[in-house]
Amino acid sequence: MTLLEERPEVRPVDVPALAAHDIVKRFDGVHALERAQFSVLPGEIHALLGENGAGKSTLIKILTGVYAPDGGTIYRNGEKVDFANVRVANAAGVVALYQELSIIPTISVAENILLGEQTPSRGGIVQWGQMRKRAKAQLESINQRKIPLNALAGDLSPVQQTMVAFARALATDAKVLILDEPTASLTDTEIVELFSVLRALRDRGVAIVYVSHRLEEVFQLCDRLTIMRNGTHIVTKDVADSHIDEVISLMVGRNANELFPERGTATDEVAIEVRHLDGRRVKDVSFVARKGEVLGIGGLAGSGRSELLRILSGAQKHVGGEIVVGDTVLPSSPGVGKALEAGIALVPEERRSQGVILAASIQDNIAVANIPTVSTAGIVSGAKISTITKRGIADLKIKARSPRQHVGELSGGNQQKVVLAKMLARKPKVLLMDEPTRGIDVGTKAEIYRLIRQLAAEGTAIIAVSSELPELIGMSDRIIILHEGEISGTVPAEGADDELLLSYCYGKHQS
Amino acid sequence: SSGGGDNGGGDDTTPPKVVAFTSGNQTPIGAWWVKDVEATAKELGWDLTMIQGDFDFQKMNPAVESAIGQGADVVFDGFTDIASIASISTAAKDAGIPMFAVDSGTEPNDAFALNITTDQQGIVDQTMGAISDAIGGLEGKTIMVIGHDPHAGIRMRSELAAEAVEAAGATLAGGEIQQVVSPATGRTEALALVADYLAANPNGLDAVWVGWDDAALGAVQAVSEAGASAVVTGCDATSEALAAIEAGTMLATVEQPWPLVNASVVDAITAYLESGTMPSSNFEAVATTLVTKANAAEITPSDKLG
Amino acid sequence: MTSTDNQKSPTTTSIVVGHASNAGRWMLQGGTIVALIVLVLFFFLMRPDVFLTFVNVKNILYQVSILAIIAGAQTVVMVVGDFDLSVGATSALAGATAAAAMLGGWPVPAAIVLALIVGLLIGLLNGVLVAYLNLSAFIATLAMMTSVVGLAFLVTQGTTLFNFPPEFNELGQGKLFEIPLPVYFAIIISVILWFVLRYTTLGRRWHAIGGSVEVSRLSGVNVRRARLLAFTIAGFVSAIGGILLAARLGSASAVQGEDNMMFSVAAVFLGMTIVRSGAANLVGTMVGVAIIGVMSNGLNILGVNAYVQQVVTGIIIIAAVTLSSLKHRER
Amino acid sequence: MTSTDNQKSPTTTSIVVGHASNAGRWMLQGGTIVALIVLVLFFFLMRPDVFLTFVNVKNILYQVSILAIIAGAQTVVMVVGDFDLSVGATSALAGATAAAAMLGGWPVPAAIVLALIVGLLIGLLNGVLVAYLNLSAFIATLAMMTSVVGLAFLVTQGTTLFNFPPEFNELGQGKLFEIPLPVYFAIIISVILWFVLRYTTLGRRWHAIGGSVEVSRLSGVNVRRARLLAFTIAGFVSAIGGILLAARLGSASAVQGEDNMMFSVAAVFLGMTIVRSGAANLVGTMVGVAIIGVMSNGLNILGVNAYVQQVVTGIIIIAAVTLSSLKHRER
Ligand SMILES: Nc1ncnc2c1ncn2[C@@H]1O[C@H](COP(=O)(O)OP(=O)(O)OP(=O)(O)O)[C@@H](O)[C@H]1O
Ligand SMILES: Nc1ncnc2c1ncn2[C@@H]1O[C@H](COP(=O)(O)OP(=O)(O)OP(=O)(O)O)[C@@H](O)[C@H]1O
Ligand SMILES: [Mg+2]
Ligand SMILES: [Mg+2]
Repeated sequence: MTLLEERPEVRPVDVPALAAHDIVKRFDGVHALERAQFSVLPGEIHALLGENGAGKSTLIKILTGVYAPDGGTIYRNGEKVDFANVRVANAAGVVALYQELSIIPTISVAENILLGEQTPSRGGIVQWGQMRKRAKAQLESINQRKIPLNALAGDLSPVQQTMVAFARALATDAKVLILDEPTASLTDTEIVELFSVLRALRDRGVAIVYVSHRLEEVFQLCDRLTIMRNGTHIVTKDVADSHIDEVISLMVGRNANELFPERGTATDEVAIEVRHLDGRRVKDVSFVARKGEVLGIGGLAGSGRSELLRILSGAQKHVGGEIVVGDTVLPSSPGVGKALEAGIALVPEERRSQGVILAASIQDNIAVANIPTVSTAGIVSGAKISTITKRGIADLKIKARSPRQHVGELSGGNQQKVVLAKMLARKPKVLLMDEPTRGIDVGTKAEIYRLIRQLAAEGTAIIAVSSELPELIGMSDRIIILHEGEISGTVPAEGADDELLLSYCYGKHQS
Repeated sequence: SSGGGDNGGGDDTTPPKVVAFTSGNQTPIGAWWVKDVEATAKELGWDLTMIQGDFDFQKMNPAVESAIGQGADVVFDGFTDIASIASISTAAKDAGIPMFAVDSGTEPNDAFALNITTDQQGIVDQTMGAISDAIGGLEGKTIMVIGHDPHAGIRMRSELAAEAVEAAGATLAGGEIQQVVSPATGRTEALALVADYLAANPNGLDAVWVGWDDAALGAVQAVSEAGASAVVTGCDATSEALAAIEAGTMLATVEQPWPLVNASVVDAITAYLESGTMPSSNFEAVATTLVTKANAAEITPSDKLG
Repeated sequence: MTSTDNQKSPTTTSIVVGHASNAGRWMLQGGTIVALIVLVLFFFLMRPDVFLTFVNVKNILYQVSILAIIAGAQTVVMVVGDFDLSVGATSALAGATAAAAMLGGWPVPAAIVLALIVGLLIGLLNGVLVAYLNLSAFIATLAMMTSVVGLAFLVTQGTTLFNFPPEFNELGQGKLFEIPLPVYFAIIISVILWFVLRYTTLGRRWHAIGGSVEVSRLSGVNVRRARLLAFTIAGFVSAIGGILLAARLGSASAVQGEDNMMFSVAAVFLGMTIVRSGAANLVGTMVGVAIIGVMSNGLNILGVNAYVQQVVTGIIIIAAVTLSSLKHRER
Repeated sequence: MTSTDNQKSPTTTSIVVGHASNAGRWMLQGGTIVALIVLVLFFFLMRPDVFLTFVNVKNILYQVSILAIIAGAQTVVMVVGDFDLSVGATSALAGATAAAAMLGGWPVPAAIVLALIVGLLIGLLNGVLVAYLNLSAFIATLAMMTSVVGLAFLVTQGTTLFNFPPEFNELGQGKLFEIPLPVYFAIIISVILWFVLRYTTLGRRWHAIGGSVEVSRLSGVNVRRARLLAFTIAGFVSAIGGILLAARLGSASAVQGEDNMMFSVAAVFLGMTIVRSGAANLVGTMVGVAIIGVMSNGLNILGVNAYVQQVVTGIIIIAAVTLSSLKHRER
């Protein structure tokens, strides 16, 4: 099965498996949902689309009983329902795989897959044999035979964790399956598996709601799509009748510009030089990045891309080789503070756990990375914090009530902008970005690409990791591919060939 | 007091103001003392301020000092070691108010106009005598002494007991006084101390001298569980100890005559309030009664005073 | 994601789990077990004639049996990721309640049932506060501890209650095959708790919640009810411990067994280091209890001064936990 | 992949301002403050002649001044997201050390400096264990507490030391404008800590770490050093509290001010409820300290039985925290 396989004809019956009418939800004055409408039919894959903050995740949480709506009605098979909590929704066959919440790290894979009501038991006693068997079957059904059932889920790679979470959603025998950005941390291989499973489920009559910012996926996989904007319903239509540009403009409410801006010209001046770097997984990596250059880094999951960035940012120590920025050679474990002083800043991979303090305000988040700049003699200046925060909010168009709003209340895309803002305020010479657009809508993506280009034009060297090949090619000047910690190929991005890059990803070395 | 003349049928002496306090109001004796002093105050017409401190001096001392600061004729201390109330004694001294005390320190101290306590040496003589009688003399025997340093009385008598053991040519088990760290877990601690010692030295103990009954009962239990023959003495005459003595599992305890002591202090206070006479000596240590099987039935338990 | 033929790709890749140095890893993780072995060896070498004799081992077991029960209760709550600082107070109140009831003429079984109900109710109340009213377990059980100790003082009227029917004292002081009954009770309760934690759906839910409350909730686990049950069971089991302590001492006071709270938490922490997930677990807790018991008995046997013992106790706990934490060190 | 002029694009803003129900929200959040006001009103109505008199208010201030200092120390550690269960023990050891040194003939200032150094070192040790050896703060400071109390027993030889030079006692018992000196010390230390927490880079770092260790580390904060400093400062400030307590009472014992640990944690927890982020904060802590002080003084004034007082204390703490937690309730 391929990603671009022909979509089989679908003829959904008329009663929606799940429908939401006039849903209203407010959070402390923010209207997350304003009379939102949505319905999904049995036997279809229905894309739910919208910009960051459009209200998709909130709607999903209401559909599955996580939040109580402030108004509106939910219908299951045409009957009015009121899901008091997740269990009630699950019992009614409505199951979701939530955004950015996947597994329980301290228990085994098998238990993660068969959590809660799913745990096979007799008289309150867990049947471990049965549990392993069923968990194994679930993993096999998504072609993940290599995930060890007894390992702690926390020991798995992020990709494997996502697959475990997916296996759990499938294990519930859902009639309505809702997936909120399931592919955000997956690579092509797993996406293929995922899609084939989803198609099989659809063919068995399951109603599937699919949220993603990767529009190509939507066009490959889905039957119908619903677009939301600012918490309201904009349109629902067949995917076959839609065009990608039209979808984008409906999502952002304006005409979409070209996604990727024009490449700039890199200077000859070296911003950072890496010589024979060895880490836990990274082996003998050498390269230079020049001022004004966008250097993309590709590779499969677990190939060591994140580790490379972590080492460069001082967050992890290296065991061999050296890193030279300008004319300073960084020590083997400089710590992030020293690396920042040397002009290297990292926008990390896991936004919520590494990028932002969810329970702190935007300005406090920005201040954390800028303590040296906003203070004199150990005393912090509120005015200076306010200035850089306002500048960040303005420059990056962060959508927020005020600089004091808690970051946890922002949508994913705006959280990512906060991370960017706090690092850009350091005016880095080298900006490291790990999956800079993960979970971010097209509109915001385009803004971030423009920003990257603008920074490059100002002389910053940018090193960006991405799992999406089109993004890697579109935003970079030059691409390095890592395979099992080693560089397997370096190519100019202009006119780079997908297949060649993929072959490097899978271990073919450049001659 | 400005407009208070209309109901004052001739009684122009204001009642004496007495500030009383105790830190040990959560112990049975402390609780009894509070009641007894309140009853006395009613009877004698004192204007009494009673402050109870549950061993929390951080809370009690300021309250007492503030009461002193508001004017008093006498300060009355029950069962609170002088060491813990240094700031109160300063306040009283500064205000020129005499302080009378029941069992507040084992030695004479100028802070008090009068402090009556029990005779620690007498207690040790009585208990050691009982032990000696029971095991046929102390010489060459091994005796464990269990004390609790933070309590001034127990500390003093356990030191005296240890001296007595050595003076009599007996061996002090473990080479030093064994300490119970927390009064809350006194019984379990003593139980473990004796049980572990007996495990290491089966039949290696002739007697256990314990500074107070609650811990002594732990020692009694350890001895009987190990099937050892050591005798155990305590101090306080709690009802539980009396029962153990009558049952024959514990050798002896000591009754301290608190009602008598308190009455004497009250007498001294009354004398002072009426005529300003100060007691001739500021310290008195009264004699105690040894309690054994012979007289246990006649003794009022210290936790049943009130 | 535009690439065409990735049919052939779904093969290997991504799996990076390395089961390599399991044995070595276990050794480091087993820091606490190593600490226990070192302690036992040390005391054995110091007093080979005494330390491992039947009498002394029995002694140690007897001394830790009630702590083991209360630490079992603490383990349940800590598996769920909470604390219960009121276990010691609850056990004291339960002992005092049973005592007061018996002295008030209740038959022994009725008094015991009453005390168990009291423990259960306190646990339930803790559970309601934490699971349903979302209070932090720390502050809720701390405040509960204060109130419960106050209640225990009211029940005992500040005195030590004693003079229980012999069949009650027998529960704490009786022997079977030379071994005191509380040791059996401790073993039975530990096995039951171990079974519940390991083999029941409730136990597995507790583990899931301890790993992540949010994921558990979103996966359809009834988080509130499970937490409520954990606290309730902890209250109940603590009450058993308190009743046995009263029977063991033949007396009951409001502050009896106060230190069990602190030592139970320490035991669970010591035990958390022996498993890879770092979660509370019953076997580990029992290792922790054993360390505490061996340490106190061994130091007593060596005749170490009580104050020095206290200093040493703290140091040994820190050393044992540090040993196991070394493996986690990263830069 | 085209689109030309992108230089000028990042211009306009998009701040969606909506400061609506701030006041109402504050009311609910202020549950703890409401509780304080209710308590004050209640006691005032019960004893209008006594409760709000100058003498009694002074009394309350005097009684809580040392708790306020120790709770300040606890606040620092809890801002970083940890606990310090050894604050009470550290303060007792510091008091004991100063006492023993003075009785040993040291001049007062030297004795005080020695005691402060002891507190600092204990804090430093806590910091090393937690920040550098990655021990859980709970178990590390619990074990430290045990050892430190043991040391305090050794220093005092189990007794209560007294008979200090008058100039030392003056620190705790002296008055300025009718108000006892410890009240001023408590205010000064609180203001300093408040300033440090709010306006210094170190305070910022502590808050960030309390929010997320990982985010802080990746933002260039030297997490270890900052946590080390938090514990060190807590140890130092606790030592100040302990020295003042010794001066205030004119005596020092190993268990002096034991309950300051528990009450300091309770005060910080009570205070956490008054801010939106739910983080420890100095102003809130002082409200918590006030609640504890008012409660204890008021109940004493009403002549409530000591045991009942204890029960009521627990209930009031639970009630205050519950009140504020209601706002967080979600389904
Ligand atoms: N718990 C919350 N508290 C306050 N505001 C919230 C909360 N959750 C969501 N919001 C707000 O509700 C709006 C909708 O957010 P939601 O997460 O549903 O968007 P989304 O469409 O899923 O975005 P994304 O694509 O970035 O995931 C946003 O403005 C967000 O800031
Ligand atoms: N501390 C660690 N302990 C064990 N495994 C680790 C650790 N850190 C990283 N790994 C594993 O090493 C591999 C390389 O990690 P890294 O995050 O650098 O990969 P990546 O190429 O960025 O892939 P991903 O898309 O998964 O982030 C991953 O599979 C990860 O699970
Ligand atoms: Mg979302
Ligand atoms: Mg990565």
